[in-house]
Amino acid sequence: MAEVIWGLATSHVPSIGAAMDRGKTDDPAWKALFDGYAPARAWLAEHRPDVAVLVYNDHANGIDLDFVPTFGLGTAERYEVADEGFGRRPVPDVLGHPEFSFHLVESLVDEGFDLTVFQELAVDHGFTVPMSVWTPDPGDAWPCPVIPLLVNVIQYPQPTAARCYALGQALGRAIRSFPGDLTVGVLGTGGMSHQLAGTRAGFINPDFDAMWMEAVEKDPARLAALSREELIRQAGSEGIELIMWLVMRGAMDEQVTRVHSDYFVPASNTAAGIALFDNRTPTG
Amino acid sequence: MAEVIWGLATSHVPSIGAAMDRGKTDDPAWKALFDGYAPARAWLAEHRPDVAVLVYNDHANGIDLDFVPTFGLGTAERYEVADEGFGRRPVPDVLGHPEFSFHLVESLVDEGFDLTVFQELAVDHGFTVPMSVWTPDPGDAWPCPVIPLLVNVIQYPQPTAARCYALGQALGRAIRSFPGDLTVGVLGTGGMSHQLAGTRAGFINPDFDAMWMEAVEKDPARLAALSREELIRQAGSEGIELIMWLVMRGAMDEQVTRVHSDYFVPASNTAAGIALFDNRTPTG
Amino acid sequence: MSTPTGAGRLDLPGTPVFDGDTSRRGFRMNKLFMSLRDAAARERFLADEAAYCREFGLTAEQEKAVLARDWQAMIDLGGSIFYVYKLAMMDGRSMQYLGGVFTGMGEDDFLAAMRAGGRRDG
Amino acid sequence: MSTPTGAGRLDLPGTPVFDGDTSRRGFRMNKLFMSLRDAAARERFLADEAAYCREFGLTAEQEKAVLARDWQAMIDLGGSIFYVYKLAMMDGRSMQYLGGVFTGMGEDDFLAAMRAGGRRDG
Ligand SMILES: [Fe+3]
Ligand SMILES: [Fe+3]
Repeated sequence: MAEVIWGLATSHVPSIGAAMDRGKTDDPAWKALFDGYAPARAWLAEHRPDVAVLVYNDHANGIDLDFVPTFGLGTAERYEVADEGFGRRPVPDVLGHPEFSFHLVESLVDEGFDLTVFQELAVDHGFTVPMSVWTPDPGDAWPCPVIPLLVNVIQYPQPTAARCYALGQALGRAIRSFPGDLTVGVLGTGGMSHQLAGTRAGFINPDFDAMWMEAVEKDPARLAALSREELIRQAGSEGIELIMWLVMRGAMDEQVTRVHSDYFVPASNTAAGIALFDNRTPTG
Repeated sequence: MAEVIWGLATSHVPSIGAAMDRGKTDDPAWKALFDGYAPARAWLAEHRPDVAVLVYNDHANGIDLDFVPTFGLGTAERYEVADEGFGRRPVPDVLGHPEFSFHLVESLVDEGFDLTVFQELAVDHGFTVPMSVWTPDPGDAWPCPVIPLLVNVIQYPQPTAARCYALGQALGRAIRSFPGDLTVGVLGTGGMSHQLAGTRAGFINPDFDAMWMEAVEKDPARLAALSREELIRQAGSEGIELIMWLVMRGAMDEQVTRVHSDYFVPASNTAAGIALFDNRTPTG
Repeated sequence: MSTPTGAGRLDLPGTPVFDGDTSRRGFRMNKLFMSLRDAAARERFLADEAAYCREFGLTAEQEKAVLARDWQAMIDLGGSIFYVYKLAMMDGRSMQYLGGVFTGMGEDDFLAAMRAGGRRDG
Repeated sequence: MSTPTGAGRLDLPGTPVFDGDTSRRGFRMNKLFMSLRDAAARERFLADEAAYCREFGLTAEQEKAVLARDWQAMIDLGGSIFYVYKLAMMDGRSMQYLGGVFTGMGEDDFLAAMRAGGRRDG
């Protein structure tokens, strides 16, 4: 069986990737954010999984509004890095793991999750920025194959927080039932509080973010009970992305060990958060 | 509230549409099939709904294998009839009902059905043949707006029969919760037993089809319990399409009144079936 | 529409919600914005913006908003911020610039507010 | 693959199951078949079938199967019957013709069997 060894929650703000690509990580506007990543990156470098699942949303780069899947899962051998308009990020393409993908698809569809299966998909900053948060200097290749799990957070109605948490729990069961010994990392991306348009643009809610950061570790069911409207009210219209953290959290055990977390405002117009959880049974 | 007034199950074999488009419905090979449609068509002509939902699958015309949605729902104002290679069928485009679609999407996503929402979709014979079975001479327009509900039946793993039946039940609740007085027809399409490829090509299972025809009226839960493997074994690799009848059936009341049904072999390589159910409470 | 659907039922002041109906209204305009990821498309757009808008089937109001860079109107007419932003990027505008427009604060004050920890409700 | 996935776990003799792995193997070939819905594409295909196959990135085996109209091989190499059928239609072949090929019965006997109520197992 395969085993989830860690879960990483992180914002996926494009400017975080841009700051790295342009060598600005030591600039005053950015240094504190990247310093806050360092302990997580160090731990992750010591705990490389065999495969990862990355939960994210696309931002009008890999897919369009012709069709909006609530949940999508990739089964490709390779995912190209999208050109979002001004050249692709200087990072490697993503290698997939079709066999593992097919297993996940079958398990999840059997459990009544109505996935859209992608055989071809270009991944945008929603995917590559978390990869860079995890692995700042990938060289020619990312540390392991990674499977994209797309969530619709752009077009209302998004899946409910409860549905995302349930998907995560089913994902955990699917991973554990894989007939092969693999270690697995799971990334949940997006958030934290932010709103890009409307007179409330620039809205940040540090109290809500602090509550979320605490509860995602200890009481995710509480977060899963939040309605769409409540999430948009409390976290901003784009802060609803936080539902993707619940997919990651659902795939982990009830008890997890927090390795590191940090919070930073602003990354572009967003409150950026990182939280890394160890899912291995503590040996005492 | 809106109300499901009838449910129609019918095969969607392309040659049925071709026989109509070419005026061959009186040919010896076809006459019995079309005679079998007559009572259903006469009843349907007397019971025109305000809107219909048509459950079908695409056959490499409206969508490709780049992405395969388990369930898709259209929200467009108009659905073009696809050109499947040799000119589009001489039938009208389909008008949609966006407001009703948005209501269905929101209700179904709230209930945990992970729809893919289509704003643009060309509909193929899987859709237009059932429209022609219902309405042989539409003139310039079909009898009412129709909303496409796509089901993946082509690429394994298809949704389970149980999931399709559950979707239908949720669809029924969604329809009934619409804030407006509308009468609704629901069409489930595909089947009956058939297999197109492999040494078992040409396989037809009249015993299974007869069981299905009876149970879809009186004991749909029995059909919902069938596994994918059992469905393919009993109904053939393409006969698994019958799961789409369960979406229609789920949207109706527990007790329905059979108006008419018929069974015919072969339409092309397929056992063709039709079953029409009245969902209005019998007035006694 | 006589019956409230989707986000029409949400009560979220100052917060546009990109729901199905909005997405339908903005569909062609958002397609135009997405096309601007391609350098050749940007050139064609800049050579004759009005013709490019007509090619994509924008409404007159949408065309006017795009030509005037009326960012608020683009949102009101069905633009998704993630799509609208592609036009802004082409113009060399940042998300902070757009925030300055949407809030009426102007870019500098908006940026200062973000650096001070972001804006609060009320 | 060392571990059975998807349809590998199904035991259905004589019944190809178009699962994810099959779909992956046949992806480019199925794309080619889908392209044949367009009259101009059919013309280009017929003018130089091998070149058209290479343009779509078919494997050598797939190209050989397409050129030879080896319908069984197309299915074995990842073709979906709904896609393969688009090539057959272009050639003026019916689903009964294909049934005759897949079963080894030939078209006439296959058609007769269908008219007699279809084939049974075993
Ligand atoms: Fe995002
Ligand atoms: Fe079909």
